[in-house]
Amino acid sequence: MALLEIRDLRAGYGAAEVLHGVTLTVEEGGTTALLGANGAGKTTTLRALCGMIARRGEIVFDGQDITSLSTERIARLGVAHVPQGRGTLANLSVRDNLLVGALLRRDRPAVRADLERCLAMFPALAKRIKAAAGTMSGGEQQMLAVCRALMSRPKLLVLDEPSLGLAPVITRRVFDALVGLRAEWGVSMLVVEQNATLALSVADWASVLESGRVAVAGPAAEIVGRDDVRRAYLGT
Amino acid sequence: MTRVAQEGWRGGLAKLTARRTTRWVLGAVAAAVLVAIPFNASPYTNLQLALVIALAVSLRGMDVLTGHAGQVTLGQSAFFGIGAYSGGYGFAHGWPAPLSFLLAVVLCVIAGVIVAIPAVRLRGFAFGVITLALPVVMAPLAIRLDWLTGGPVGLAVTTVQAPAWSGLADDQWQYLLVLAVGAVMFLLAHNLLAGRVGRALTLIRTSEIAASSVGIPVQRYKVLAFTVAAAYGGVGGWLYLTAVHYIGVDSLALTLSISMLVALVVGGVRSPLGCVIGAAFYILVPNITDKATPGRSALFFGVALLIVLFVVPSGLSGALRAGWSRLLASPRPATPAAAPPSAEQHASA
Amino acid sequence: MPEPDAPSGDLRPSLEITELSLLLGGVRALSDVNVVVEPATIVGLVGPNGAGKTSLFNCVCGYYPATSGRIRVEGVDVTRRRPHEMPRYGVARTFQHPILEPQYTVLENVLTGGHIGIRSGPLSYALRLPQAVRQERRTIAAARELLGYLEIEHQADLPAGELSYGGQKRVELARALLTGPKLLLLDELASGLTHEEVMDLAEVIKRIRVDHRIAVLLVEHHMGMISAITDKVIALVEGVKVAEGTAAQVQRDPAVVEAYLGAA
Amino acid sequence: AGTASLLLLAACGRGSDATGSAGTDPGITDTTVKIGTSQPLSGPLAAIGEATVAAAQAYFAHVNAQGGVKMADGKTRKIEYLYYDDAYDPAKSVQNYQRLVHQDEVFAVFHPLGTGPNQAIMARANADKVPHLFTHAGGAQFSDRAKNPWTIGWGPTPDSEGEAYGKYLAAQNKPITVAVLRQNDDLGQGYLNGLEQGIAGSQVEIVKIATYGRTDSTVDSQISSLAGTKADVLFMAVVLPPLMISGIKHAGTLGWSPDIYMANNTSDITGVLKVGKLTDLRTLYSASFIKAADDPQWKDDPGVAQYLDRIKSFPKALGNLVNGEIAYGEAQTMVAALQQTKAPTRQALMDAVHSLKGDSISDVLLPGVTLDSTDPTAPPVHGHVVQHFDGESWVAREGGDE
Amino acid sequence: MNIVQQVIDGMTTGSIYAALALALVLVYRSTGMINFAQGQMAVLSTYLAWAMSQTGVPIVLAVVLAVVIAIVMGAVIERLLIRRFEGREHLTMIIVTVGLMTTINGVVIWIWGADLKTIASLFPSDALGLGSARFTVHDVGTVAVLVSVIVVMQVLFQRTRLGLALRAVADNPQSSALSGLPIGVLLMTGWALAGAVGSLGGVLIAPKISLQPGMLDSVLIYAVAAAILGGLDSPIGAVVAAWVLGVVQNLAGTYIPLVGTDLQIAVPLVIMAVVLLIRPQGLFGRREVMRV
Ligand SMILES: Nc1ncnc2c1ncn2[C@@H]1O[C@H](COP(=O)(O)OP(=O)(O)OP(=O)(O)O)[C@@H](O)[C@H]1O
Ligand SMILES: Nc1ncnc2c1ncn2[C@@H]1O[C@H](COP(=O)(O)OP(=O)(O)OP(=O)(O)O)[C@@H](O)[C@H]1O
Ligand SMILES: [Mg+2]
Ligand SMILES: [Mg+2]
Repeated sequence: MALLEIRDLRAGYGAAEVLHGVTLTVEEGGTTALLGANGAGKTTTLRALCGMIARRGEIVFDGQDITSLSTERIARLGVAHVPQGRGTLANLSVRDNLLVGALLRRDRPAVRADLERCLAMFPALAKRIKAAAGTMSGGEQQMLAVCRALMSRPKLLVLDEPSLGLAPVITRRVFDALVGLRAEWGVSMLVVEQNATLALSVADWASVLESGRVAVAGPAAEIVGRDDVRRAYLGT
Repeated sequence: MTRVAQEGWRGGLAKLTARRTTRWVLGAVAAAVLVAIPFNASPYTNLQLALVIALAVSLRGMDVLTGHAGQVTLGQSAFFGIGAYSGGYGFAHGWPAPLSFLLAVVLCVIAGVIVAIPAVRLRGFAFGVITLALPVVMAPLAIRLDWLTGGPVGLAVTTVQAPAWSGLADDQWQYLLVLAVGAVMFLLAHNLLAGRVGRALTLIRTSEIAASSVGIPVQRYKVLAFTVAAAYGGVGGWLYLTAVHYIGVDSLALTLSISMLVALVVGGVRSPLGCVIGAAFYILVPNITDKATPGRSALFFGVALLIVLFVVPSGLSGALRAGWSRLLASPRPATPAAAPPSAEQHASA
Repeated sequence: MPEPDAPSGDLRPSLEITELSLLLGGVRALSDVNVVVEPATIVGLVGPNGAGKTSLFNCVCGYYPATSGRIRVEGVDVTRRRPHEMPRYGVARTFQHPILEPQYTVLENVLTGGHIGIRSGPLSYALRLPQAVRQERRTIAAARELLGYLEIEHQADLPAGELSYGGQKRVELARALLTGPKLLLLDELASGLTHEEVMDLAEVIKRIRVDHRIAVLLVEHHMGMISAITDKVIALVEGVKVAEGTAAQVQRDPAVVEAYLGAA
Repeated sequence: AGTASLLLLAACGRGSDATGSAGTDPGITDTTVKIGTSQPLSGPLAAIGEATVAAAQAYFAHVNAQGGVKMADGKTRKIEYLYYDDAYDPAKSVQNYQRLVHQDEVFAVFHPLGTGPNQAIMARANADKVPHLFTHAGGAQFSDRAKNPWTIGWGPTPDSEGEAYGKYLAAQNKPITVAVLRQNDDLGQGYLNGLEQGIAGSQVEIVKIATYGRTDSTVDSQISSLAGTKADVLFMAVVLPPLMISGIKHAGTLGWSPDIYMANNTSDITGVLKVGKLTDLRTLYSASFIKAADDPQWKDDPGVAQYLDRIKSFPKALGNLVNGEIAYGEAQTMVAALQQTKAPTRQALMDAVHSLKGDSISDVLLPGVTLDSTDPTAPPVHGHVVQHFDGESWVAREGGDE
Repeated sequence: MNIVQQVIDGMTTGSIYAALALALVLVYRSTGMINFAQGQMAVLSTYLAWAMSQTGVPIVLAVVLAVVIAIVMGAVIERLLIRRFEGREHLTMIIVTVGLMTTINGVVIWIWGADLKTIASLFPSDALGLGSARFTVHDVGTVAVLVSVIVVMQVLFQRTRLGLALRAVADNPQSSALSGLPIGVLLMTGWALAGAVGSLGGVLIAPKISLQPGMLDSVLIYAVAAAILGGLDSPIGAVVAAWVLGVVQNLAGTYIPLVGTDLQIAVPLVIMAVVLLIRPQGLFGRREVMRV
C-alpha cells in the first residue's frame, strides 16, 4: 500500500506556477528518490507536500487527504521534513534542537534513547551539545537537521538534499543510518539528492523532474539503467 | 542566449520605457497641480500641505536609514527639532533664511555623525532604542538652553515673507518655498539611492556579512545613512518652522519620533511616494476624524492605522503602485506556467 | 596566455598562510596551518565537517581574527584586516550558504559586487555628476557581460529570491567576480548541483582562471570536481593540515581516507 | 501647456478674504456669533481639555437657551462654539487656528489651552487682527496689550499665585524654611518667581529647589532629597495630579511632615485629595481664585449651584473640576464681553474685552477676587486667596493676600 | 542627604519599569518581537480590575479576574490581529503594535474617561524603615512579586516543554512548524502569558502612580530600555537593569549638578547607550548567533 500518493500536484510562488502536475508515490516502508536538474522543482515539490506553499491537486498521506492541511498538522501526522540548507533553530542549543524534534512525543525514555543514539552516530554533535546550533559548521548543522527530523520518529521522512555540505564519510554514515532505521522502524522516505548514485542505491522507486513535470519514473533499478539519467546525474 | 529570454528582455525594456513616459507625464501633471494649489486654497490648506511636505522630507531621510539600510530609528524627531530650532533662532535674530537653513543642516549633520559613530555598532532593537535617547534628552535640554531655544515658552517668529513683487500672501509664498526645497531634497535622495549607494545600503539591510564581502564598509555606510536621515530631519524641521512659525518643547513630544516611524510604514518604506502619503496620513487623518468626532481623533487614528496596515500591509504607496500597474499592465500572458524549458536547462544545453 | 599550471616565478603567491591558528570560544578551530596558493592556480581544500575550512576562509577574509599566524595576499600582509577591506586586496569569496538580496534582480545583486570598482562617492551620486553616471553605466555593462560569461544572462531580471539553490550560488559567483579579484575563495560552490551541472561549473572555474588569471581556493566535498580541476589539494582534519599534494595523492593519504573519505 | 494654463488660472490668486463687506467681520451675523477653540482632547492632557470644552459648552448652551446673547448693537445672537483637538501639539493648534479663522471663519478665538499652543497662535492672531481671548494659560505674555493687542489672558498668572503664598508665609513673621518642587517649565518657574517675590525681605528662606519633567513617572527622588533639608514648608509647584499625589505620599513615607503648598491647579478635593486619599492631612495649603464646586462650603452658593446644574448634561466637565470651572468663568467673561460689544466687528469686541470690570461678570470667583480687564499688563482676574484644607473644605486663611 | 534613600527610591522607580519590562521580555522570548501595546494592554486590564473593585469585588479577587481577562485578551489580540501580519516585515509588526496601543488608549478614554482613579493596592502602604531610609510595604510587595515572576518565567523557559516550544517558535516559526509545533497556539500562548504579566504589572504600578489612561506611556520607554539593557531575553536581566536604571537616574540627578533633576530622565537612556556599546547583547543577554 502506498503511504504517500501525490497526484497532479500544481504549486508555485505567487502567480508563477512551478509544478505543472507532479505525480509521485512513496510505498509503506519504501524509499522514493526524486532527481532533477537545478531549478526543476524538487524543493518546490517537497514544500508543497508539507504545506509550506499554496498547492492544488491531491496529496494523500496514510489514507488521509492532506492537501489543505497546514505544515504543523502535516508534521503531526508523522511527516518530518529536512529542508534544503540550514534547517536548524540557530539560537537554540544542539540539545534543544534535538528535543524540539521530539516535543510531540510522550515516551520520555525512548526520546532519551534516541537522543543518545543520534549523538553516538554523529560525535561532532555530541562534542558541541551545548553550543548554539547557529555557530556550527554547515555540515554539522546538516547533521543536526537530519537528527532533529529523526527525533520525531516520523512515518515519512522527507529529505531535501541531506548530503548537502556533508563530507563523503558522513554522507555515507547518514545513508547507512537511514537504511538501518528503515529496517528497524519501517520509516518511509522521500529523498531529493544530487548524489544520485547514493540515492538510487537506497531507493526502490525514482522519479526524475524536469521543469515541474515528472519526465521519467520507475523502479530505481530501472532508472539507473537509463542512459540519459546516467549522463546527467550519475556521471558514468 | 535563448530566443525567448531575449524577447523577454526586449519586452521588459519596452514596458520600462512605456512606464517611464507615463511617469514623466504624471510627474509633470502632479508638479503643475502642486504648484497651482496655493493660489486657490485657503491658508489652512496651504499650512497643512506645507506641513505634509516638511514631514515628508523628514520621512524621506528616515527612509534612507530605516527603509533602505534597515536600521529602525526612533530619534528622528530630535533632528527635526534641531532643524526647527535653528530656523527659529535664525529668524528670531533676523538672519537671512538661507543662513539658518544652512545652520540646520550643519548642526544635524554634526549631531548625526556624533551619535551615529557609536550607535551603528548596534543592531536591531538595540539600535532603535538607543536612538530613542535623543528625543528624551531633547526636551529638558531645550528648556535648559533657553537663551537659544526660548526655553519652555519656545520661539514664535516671523519666517520668510512673500516679496512685494510676487503679489502673494505669506502662506502661499511659504508653501511654494517649502515645496521647492522639498522637491530638491527628494531629487537628491532619489539620485543618491539610484545606484551604488542604494545598493550598498540595501545589501547591508539584507546581510552585513555579504555587504562587507564585496568591499562595502558597513559601519561607514550606516553612519552615512544616519547622517542623511539627520540632515533630512533637520531640513524637515526647518521647513516645519517656516510654515508653523513656532517651535517649543511641546512641539517635540516624545511620541513624535514614533509617529514618524508609523507614518513611514503606513506610507510604505523604500518609496518616495510612501513618504509623502505617510506624512499626509499623519497630518490629515486627525484633522479629518476630528471634524467627525472631536475628541476621538486618537482612537480613530489608531483604528485607521490598523485598517490601513491590515488592508495594504506594504503601505499605502505599495497599494497605489499595485493598483496602478494593474491598470497599466497590458494583459500579461496568463500562463506563466508555459515558461520555456530551455530557459532552465542551460546546463544541459 | 601563460600556462596556468606554471606560474611565472617573479610573482608572489596569491595567498600565503603561515602558521595560522584560530581559537573560537575555547575551541581550537585551526592549528598552525600553512597554505600557499600560487597565482592562477586552483587549490582544493577538503576535510570532514567542522574541520575548519570555512573558518580558514573567514580568517583570510577578516571575519574571524587569527589568534596567531600570518596571512599574505600577493606578498602584502593582510592579517587582521577588516572584511570590507579584503576586496581591495583582490580577495573575493562566496558563502557556503548563499546570501543574496531576494528582492533585487539577479543583475542588481551582481552589481553590488561592483562597489569598489566605482570611485564616485555619495555626493557625486546625489548630485548626479556625469562621472558617477558614467561609472554606473560601465559597471552595469560589466555585470551584464559577466552574466553572459556565466550563462545566466536570461535570469538577469528575475528576483534573486526566485532562484533555486544552485541558481543562487551562481549569482554569488558572479557577484564575487565583479569585484575584480585576484584570489577567489569558493565555499562549496558545487553543493546541491547535479553531476552534470558540477562538471559544467568545473569548466567555468577553469575558464575563469585562464581568462581572468585568478587564483582559486576551493572548498568542496565533491571529489569528482576536486579531481577534475585542482592543481593541488590540501586536507584539514580538526584544524590541522594532514595532507597536501595532487588530488590523487591526497585521496590516497590514509589520514584523509580515515577521517574524510571513509573506507570504501 | 497644462502647467501654463493652470498657473494662469491660479494667478488670479485668492480673493481678498479677510474683512467682509459692509462693516461686518467674519463669524458674526445678525443672529449668530461663531467662536472657536483648540484644546488637547487626546494625549496626556485630554481630561483637562475635555473638561474645559464641556464647561464652556454648558454655559453657552445656557445662554443660547435664553435666546442668545444680547449685544450692545441691539441684536441678540446665538453663540456657536467650535472646538478642535490639538493633542497639545502647537503645530496642530496652529492648524486648528487656521481652520477656525480661515475656513470656519470664526469671529474670535477663545480660550485655547496651554503655553505652547497659545504662544504659537498669538502672533498669527495679532497679524490677522483676530481676537485671541481669555487664554487658558496663565503666562503674563498673554496679557501684554502693548505687544499683542488682540490677545488677552484670563486667570491670574502662576507668578501671582506663588506670590500670594509667599506673602502669606512672610506675614507669619518668623523664620520659615521652604523646599520647592517645581515643574521644569515656565509654569513651574512662574510659581517659583512669585514665591521669591512674595517672601522678599522676610525671614522666609528657600532652602532647596528640585525640578521634575512632565514625563517623569515619580518624584520620589526629588522629594527624598528635599526631605533631607527638613524644611518647614514644601512648596509643590506640581501641575500633574499623579505626581502631586505620589509626591505628598512619599513625603509621608519618609516621615517628613512639612506644611505643603499645593498648586491651585492640582488641589481639587475630588480629583486629587480624595483620589489620593490625602484628606486626612492637616498640612495642606493652596491659593485659589475660584470657588471650588466640590467644596462643601460653597454648597449653597448660587453661582456654584448654577454651575453644577448647568454642567449636568456636560458631565465631562467633572473630569477636571478646577479647569472646568475656570473655563466656565472664561465663558461667562466671553459672554459679558459680547454683551458690551457695540458693533459686529472684531475691533468692537476687543474694545469691549478691554473694558470689562465688575463682580457680576463671573459668579464663580472667590470673594475678594476681582475681574478687571483695564490693566493693559495683567490678566483680567486679580487676586488669590490662601486656603488651608480642614479635612472637608479649603478654608480661607487670614493674612493671605488681598 | 541620604544616599541609601536615593538608592531605595531608585529601586521603587525601577520596579515600575521592571513590571512592564518583564512582560516585554516574555513577548520577545515567545514571539521574537517587541510589543509597544504592552503598556496599554496592562492599563486596560488595570481599569478592568478597578471597575470590578468599584462594584464591591475584593481587590485580590478583582486582580485575579483581571489577570485572567488579560490572558484571554492577549490571546484574542494575537489571534485576531497580530496573526494576520505574521511573516511580514518586522517593522510592520512593530507599527501594528503601535496602532494597537493608540487604539486601546482611545478605548480606555472612551469608556472610563481620562481622569484619575485610585485603585487599592494589593499591599498596605505602611512605611517601613531600614536605618534612616524609608519605604512602604507596597514597595517590598512589588519586589516580591517581581522576583516570583522571574522565577516562574525562568522555570517555564528553561525547564518545561512549553518553554522550549515557545523558544523554538520565537527563533524560527517556519522551521518549528516542520517539527509539528502548533505555531498559532504557541504564539497565542506567548501573548496570553505576557498579557498576564503585564496586567500584574499594571495593578502593582497603578496604586503608586495613580490609574489613568496614559500612566504607562513614559514608563514604557524605560521598560523597553530596561528590557534591552538586560538582554531582551532574560527576565532577571530586565529586572536588574530596571533597578540599575532607576538607581542611577536618581543618584545622577541628585548628586551630579550638571545633570540635575531636570536632565535626570535622560540618564537611564544614556547609561543604556553606554552599556550597550560595550556589551551589545545587554547585561544578561546571550549574543545573537552570527555565522559567516
Ligand atoms: N521563493 C520562490 N519564489 C519564486 N520562485 C521560486 C522560489 N523558489 C523557487 N522558485 C522557482 O521555482 C523553480 C523550482 O525551484 P526549486 O527550488 O524547487 O528547484 P530545485 O529542483 O529544488 O533546485 P535545486 O537543485 O537548485 O535546489 C525555479 O525555477 C525557481 O526559480
Ligand atoms: N562563530 C563560531 N562560534 C563558535 N564556534 C564556531 C564558530 N565558527 C565555527 N565554529 C566551530 O569551528 C569548527 C570549524 O567550523 P567550520 O565552519 O570552519 O567547518 P568546515 O570545515 O567549514 O565544515 P563544513 O564542511 O561542515 O562546512 C566547527 O566545529 C564549528 O562549530
Ligand atoms: Mg532544491
Ligand atoms: Mg564550511
